[in-house]
Amino acid sequence: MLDVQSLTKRFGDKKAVDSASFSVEKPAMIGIIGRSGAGKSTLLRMMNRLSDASEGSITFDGQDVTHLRGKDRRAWQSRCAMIFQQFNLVPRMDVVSNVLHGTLNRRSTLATMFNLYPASDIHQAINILDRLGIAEQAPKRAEALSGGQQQRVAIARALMQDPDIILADEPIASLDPMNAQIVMDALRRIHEEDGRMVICNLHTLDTARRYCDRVIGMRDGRIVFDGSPEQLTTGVARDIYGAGADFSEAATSTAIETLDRQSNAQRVPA
Amino acid sequence: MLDVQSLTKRFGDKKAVDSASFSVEKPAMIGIIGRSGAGKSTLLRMMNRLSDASEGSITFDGQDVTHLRGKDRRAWQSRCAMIFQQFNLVPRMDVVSNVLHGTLNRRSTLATMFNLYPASDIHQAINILDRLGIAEQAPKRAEALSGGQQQRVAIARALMQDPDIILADEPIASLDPMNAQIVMDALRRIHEEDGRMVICNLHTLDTARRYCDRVIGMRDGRIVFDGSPEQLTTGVARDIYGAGADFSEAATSTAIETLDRQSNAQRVPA
Amino acid sequence: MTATADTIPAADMKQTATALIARKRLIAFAAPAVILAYFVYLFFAFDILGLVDRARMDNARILVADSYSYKTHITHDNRNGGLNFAIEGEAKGTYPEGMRPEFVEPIGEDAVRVTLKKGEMAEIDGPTLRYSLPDYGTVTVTVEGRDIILDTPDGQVPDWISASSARVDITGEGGRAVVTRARTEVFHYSFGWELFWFTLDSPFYGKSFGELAGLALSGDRVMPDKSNLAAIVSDVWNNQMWRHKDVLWAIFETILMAFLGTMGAAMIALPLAFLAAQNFTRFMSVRFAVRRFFDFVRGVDGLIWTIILSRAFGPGPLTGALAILITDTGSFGKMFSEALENVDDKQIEGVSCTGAKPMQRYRFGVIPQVTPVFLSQILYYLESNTRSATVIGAITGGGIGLLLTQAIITQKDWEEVTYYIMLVILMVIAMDWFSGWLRGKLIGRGQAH
Amino acid sequence: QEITEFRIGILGGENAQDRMTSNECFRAKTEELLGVPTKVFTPADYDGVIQGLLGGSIDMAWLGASAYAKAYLTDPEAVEPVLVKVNTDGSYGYHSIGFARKDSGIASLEDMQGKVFAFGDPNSTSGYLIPSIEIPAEVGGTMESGDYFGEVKFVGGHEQTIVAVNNGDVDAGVTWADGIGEWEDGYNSGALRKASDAGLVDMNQLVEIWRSKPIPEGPIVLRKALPERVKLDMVALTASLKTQDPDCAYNFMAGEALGVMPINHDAYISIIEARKSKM
Amino acid sequence: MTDSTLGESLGVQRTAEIQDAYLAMARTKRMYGGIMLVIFVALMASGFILADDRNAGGFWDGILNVFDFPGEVLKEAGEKITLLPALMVKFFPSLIETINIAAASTLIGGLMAIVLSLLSTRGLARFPALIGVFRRMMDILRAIPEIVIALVLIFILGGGPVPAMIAIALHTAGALGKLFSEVNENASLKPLEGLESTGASWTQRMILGVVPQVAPNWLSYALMRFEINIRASAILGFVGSGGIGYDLKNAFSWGQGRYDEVAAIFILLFLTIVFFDQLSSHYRNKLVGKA
Ligand SMILES: Nc1ncnc2c1ncn2[C@@H]1O[C@H](COP(=O)(O)OP(=O)(O)OP(=O)(O)O)[C@@H](O)[C@H]1O
Ligand SMILES: Nc1ncnc2c1ncn2[C@@H]1O[C@H](COP(=O)(O)OP(=O)(O)OP(=O)(O)O)[C@@H](O)[C@H]1O
Ligand SMILES: [Mg+2]
Ligand SMILES: [Mg+2]
Repeated sequence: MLDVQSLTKRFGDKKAVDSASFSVEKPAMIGIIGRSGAGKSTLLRMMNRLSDASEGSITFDGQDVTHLRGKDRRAWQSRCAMIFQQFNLVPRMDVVSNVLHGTLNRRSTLATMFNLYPASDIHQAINILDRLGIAEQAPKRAEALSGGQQQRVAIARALMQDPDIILADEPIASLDPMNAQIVMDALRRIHEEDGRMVICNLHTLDTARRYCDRVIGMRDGRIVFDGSPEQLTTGVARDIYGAGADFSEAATSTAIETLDRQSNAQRVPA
Repeated sequence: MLDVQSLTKRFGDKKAVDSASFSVEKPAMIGIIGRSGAGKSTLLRMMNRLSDASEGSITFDGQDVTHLRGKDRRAWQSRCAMIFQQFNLVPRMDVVSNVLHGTLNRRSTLATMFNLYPASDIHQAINILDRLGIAEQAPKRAEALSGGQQQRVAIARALMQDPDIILADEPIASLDPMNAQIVMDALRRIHEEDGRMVICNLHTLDTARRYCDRVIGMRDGRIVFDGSPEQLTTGVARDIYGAGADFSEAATSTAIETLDRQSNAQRVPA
Repeated sequence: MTATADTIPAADMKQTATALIARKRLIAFAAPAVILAYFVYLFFAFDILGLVDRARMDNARILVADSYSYKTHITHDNRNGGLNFAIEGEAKGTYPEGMRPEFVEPIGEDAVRVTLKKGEMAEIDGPTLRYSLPDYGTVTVTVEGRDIILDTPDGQVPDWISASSARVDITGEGGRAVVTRARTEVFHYSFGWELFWFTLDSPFYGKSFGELAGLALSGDRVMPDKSNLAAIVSDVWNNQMWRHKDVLWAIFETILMAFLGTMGAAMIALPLAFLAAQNFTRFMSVRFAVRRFFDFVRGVDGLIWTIILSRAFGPGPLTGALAILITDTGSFGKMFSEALENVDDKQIEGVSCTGAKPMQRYRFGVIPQVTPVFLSQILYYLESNTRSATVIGAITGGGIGLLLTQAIITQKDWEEVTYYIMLVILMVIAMDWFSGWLRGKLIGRGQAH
Repeated sequence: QEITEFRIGILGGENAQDRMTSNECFRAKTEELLGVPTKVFTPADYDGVIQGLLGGSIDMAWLGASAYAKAYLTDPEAVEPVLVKVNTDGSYGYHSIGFARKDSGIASLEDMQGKVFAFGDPNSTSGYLIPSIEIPAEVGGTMESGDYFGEVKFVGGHEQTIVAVNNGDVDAGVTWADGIGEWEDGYNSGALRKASDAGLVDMNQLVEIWRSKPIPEGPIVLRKALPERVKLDMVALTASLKTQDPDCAYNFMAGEALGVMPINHDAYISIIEARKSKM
Repeated sequence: MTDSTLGESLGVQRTAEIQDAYLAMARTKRMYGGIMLVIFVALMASGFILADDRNAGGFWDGILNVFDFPGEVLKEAGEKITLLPALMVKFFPSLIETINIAAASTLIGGLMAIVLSLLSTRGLARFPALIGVFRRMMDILRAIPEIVIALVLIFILGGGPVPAMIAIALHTAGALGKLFSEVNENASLKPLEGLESTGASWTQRMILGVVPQVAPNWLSYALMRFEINIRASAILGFVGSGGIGYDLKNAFSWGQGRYDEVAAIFILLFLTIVFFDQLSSHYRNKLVGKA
């Protein structure tokens, strides 16, 4: 259903993504790993059409979306929701409004200007928030929420789009381990229950192993690994992260158990 | 040579310093400890005559300086340099100019208005900076320096005054352990080599123990301890800090060794 | 979709959320509605309907046309005879004896043919004017004694001819003609600003740029007493039609007003600001008095100061400068004293603990902190005062403001108006750029206002 | 008693630049005669010149009668009238002319009831003072807005009045003309003539609806505090201008004139009384 | 003082070098400072002399008479002080017109400024290639003095408040546009990206993503501008465009006999300006959360 072919993105001389190709036959939960600067974000942004590809193509259900413009591009974006590391909510607006932004593409500009959202949309927004366990926060301003709650609002906005694909760009990188787990659980459940495709950039190996059906490893813009979590051995990981023999998974781990120790240590000097 | 008698400072109803008395016979390095709000800063400020005493007297070499006004007060201030926690430099001026401010009292107003200082003063300023190991920074703006360097500039300004007493109000409270050590070493050596009296407010016990010949403990404006560092037992410290039995020195320590562990721990999650 | 939490709070929340959105919707509608209501009120208060009636689009057309074109008057004196060609009909634009514009062709004694635009043509033949239009025919107007006789091909008077027994006014597509008993005038419109560089009496008139460059370099003097280059510069500089000399002086006067006013105000406001700042003046009464003084001079407004001062100082740039100075003393005083109240005491304490004298304390504890703020405000005002000086000049009689408003009020020299407006825009933009540049130089980028 | 410079104030009516140009020859002659730097100032309105005379920053000006009255009433010791312009027919007066657009159907003051009426500058004799006294007497009302006229306003000056009437902003206005010659030419001299000559208005489209009694021409005044010698010199220079340099005289007097003749304060007493009555 | 050092001393050689370098630097700085001061003083002095010379009246003669004119006005106003309240009521409608001109032009200019500023802020612009064009447009709008536009429009539209309103609105659009785009530059782009990823159109992104972030600062600047525009509208009245300035001009130029009107109008205008000045600085402080 999703087919990415030799997708390339150039910034000046530099290739941030270098002819990446992969295809997905049926909705799956896919993790993209790689170290900082590997091109993960750039890849996702091209897929959502936040930025234009330099070369290559993205095809979804037979439709080539690589070069859509204007209305068509926005229509594609509404089918392909995006979740960001920094949540990218409108901080001064309340939670429901932020979730309702997921419907912007199907409502007229004028209607959204005057907050003319149908009651059914509002109800659905609350249902989605409820499903993510934060219905209580609905009337609060987004900026008043904790990071984990904000990320769930962002997921709710994505769900509100009723998308075919959810792209998540390091959704847990700004979160503490507890919240990271809640958010990843939510994404996994959405994939399982709604059957949506979820593509998730991740910093850390163990998260990818734990949540994903398939893992794509990137290094310097190129896809250097594409396989099941089981195939992702420490050797492969060293390859992806370009690390030497001293590479230890713990250093990039976000699992609760490992981190608890560190966050205790952090508390001492404060 | 310095004699403080029943010095009191009232702010409204509150006595910030409550009939503090002590006297110093010969130049010494004296640490004043006490928890926040104990009146340490207020005491020092009265001694420098930045603020007036409500009652009591300060006598230096037989001269009563408590009520000096105008010219005499300024003359006293020039003999009694002051160093602040926040350095209190003029950030937009270069380092040498800041050091030269130490000569303001003995130069004519008109000449200094136009930044006209004798070359000999400039040479001396740079010598002092060199002595403190920051001569290279001479032409930079003060704001461009690190905290530790700025504090050394402040010390240089104090030295430029060629004072009999140096008062230092928590000179290391805004510094990291490494810089704290450099600054305290500098103060100690000034005391030892130049034979100047140094009175230093400190937050932490171990610094006082390590650097001072004599420690004065304050609590709620009153002097509750006055003795040698050896006499400063944990019991006495509990008294000064008004802490319960769970008081541990480590919690207020700034010694490099103790902190090294913590700052390592801090580095992990970053 | 499966609900994970119990649905009771969710149902409540639905109501809350619906109410919330409804409230936001109300606000979203209310704000534009209030603005709209206000505009409706203004629509009637400002009589917009009447305005639409009164608006004179033909004036707009004249204005636009005149701003990029000029007209040449071909005039026949019907009383004494004699032809005269003058640009804009002005004495200083009159063609000297023996010189004529290229669209004028002599066809006899006291008779010329003027080729106009759009195929129109006018012939002055003594007291007779023949104005021919390509798809209408020829209109003949003759002055006979005390009467003016109009003769059109079909005997009708079309609406583009205004005729009475004393005056006939023909407005064609490509030209215009007026006949009165005193004179017959044909107006020929051409593109551009004629005589912008040289007036007709200059030997350099009508020469191309290449020819001028050649002349400037050549040694053969056109005027015996000065070199060609000097002569060219002097002819442009002393151009009687456009008066570049006076205009540049006026621009300079305007900038001078802004400069003197702004800097003078800053110099006066600086010491006063200390008196108005809480942390430098203990005496409430002094502070209060100085602050009210600032409010007063600011509130009275530069306009009124201008009028008051023009009695004492008469018209001219000094009056304008002083008016700016007085108003801005108030503005600067207020801003400076606010900046002074926000100074960081630590620096002052650092300086005073060395035994510094009060003046030294201000010099090193306060001045370095406030200079960037003050400078940036002063330079910002310098730029905005260039514009104010234009307006003030219009009232006190100085600078480009006076030239501009007078040219507008006379309502006929729109090309001059355009010229002045362009100069004013350039002047303000240049000052804007200059003050930004100076700000960058003096206090470093990123610290701007 | 010596002067270090001599300052001439010129009233509005033309482009500020043109005013400077027209008076350049007079300025040069003055400079030559008095031997001190001479400057010409062109304030934006009547009041600018009056304030300059009162404040002592302008030494000589050609005022309107009402403007002179204002200067006199504010400070009787400030200026003295010395000369007045004489028209080509030997008279030294002019009229305030009320006029309207022909197509508005207004032909007389009766038609103006409830309409918008425009004055020029409050300090103008023909543009305000005289009509504001004579018109109410004729129509039997006051000049308050909403009394006889629907609205009465000041539009700022003669040029603005003509343009405002021509544009239809106002229904009628007053301006000055000598009243000699043809209406279609805008008479021989005056604001209408200038506007018509400049192509600003088509006199065929305007109609005269009212004319005042003759108004005395405004005086050329000198500041009283000037040294006697300077006053005499300036009077002599101005009086002989027509014979010495007709072109210059034409420019200085803004048109054809027979010349100037001496005048004194008494000629303006009636105007001063008129102005007083408006205070 | 001993020569021992507390940090890593640089040695006598290097220290001497630093001393020389610093002295040289100080000397250069002092020289530049001196030159700047001399230039500034020379500019001020020669500017003053030139202005004094080109002015009709000299500074030193005039300074003695500054109070003549206010004295005349105050004297007459004092004599007729009982008439003032009635006159103030009489001129109140004109004042309302002046305020209306200011309010309308601030509103219209503000709305134009919003659009212009959004179009000319990097990261927000609808047509990034045209940012320069919109910036220059704002520069030009800002550069033309209101009085010029007003007088030109009077020629086309006739007198009345509308030319003034348009003129001030145009200037406001340029002036506020610049300030607004400075505010916009500090807005976070994250929410915008979030909205863009849902397929929101440009207008939706601006209204939902930018406006909530910047509205308080916009409003604060608009209030400041409103205050400025009240003055501008009074001034334009003075040169023939309705409002209280028109009445003031007529009373002023008639002079003696109407100084009571001058005083009344002046009091009205002064009170209004001070009132809105205070009001706007109060709300501005509130909006931008100044302590
Ligand atoms: N707008 C841009 N302009 C220039 N270079 C860019 C831009 N965006 C990304 N890059 C470069 O492209 C490369 C890939 O960046 P990208 O953000 O996709 O990496 P990433 O794998 O998401 O890393 P991270 O974990 O830090 O988010 C990096 O070297 C980055 O510097
Ligand atoms: N200017 C002032 N006005 C009113 N109260 C003051 C003032 N300065 C200090 N105080 C009060 O006096 C008491 C002593 O303050 P001081 O700053 O001397 O304490 P300190 O021991 O230096 O504490 P810290 O470690 O926080 O600097 C405090 O309770 C403080 O609130
Ligand atoms: Mg990334
Ligand atoms: Mg303290």
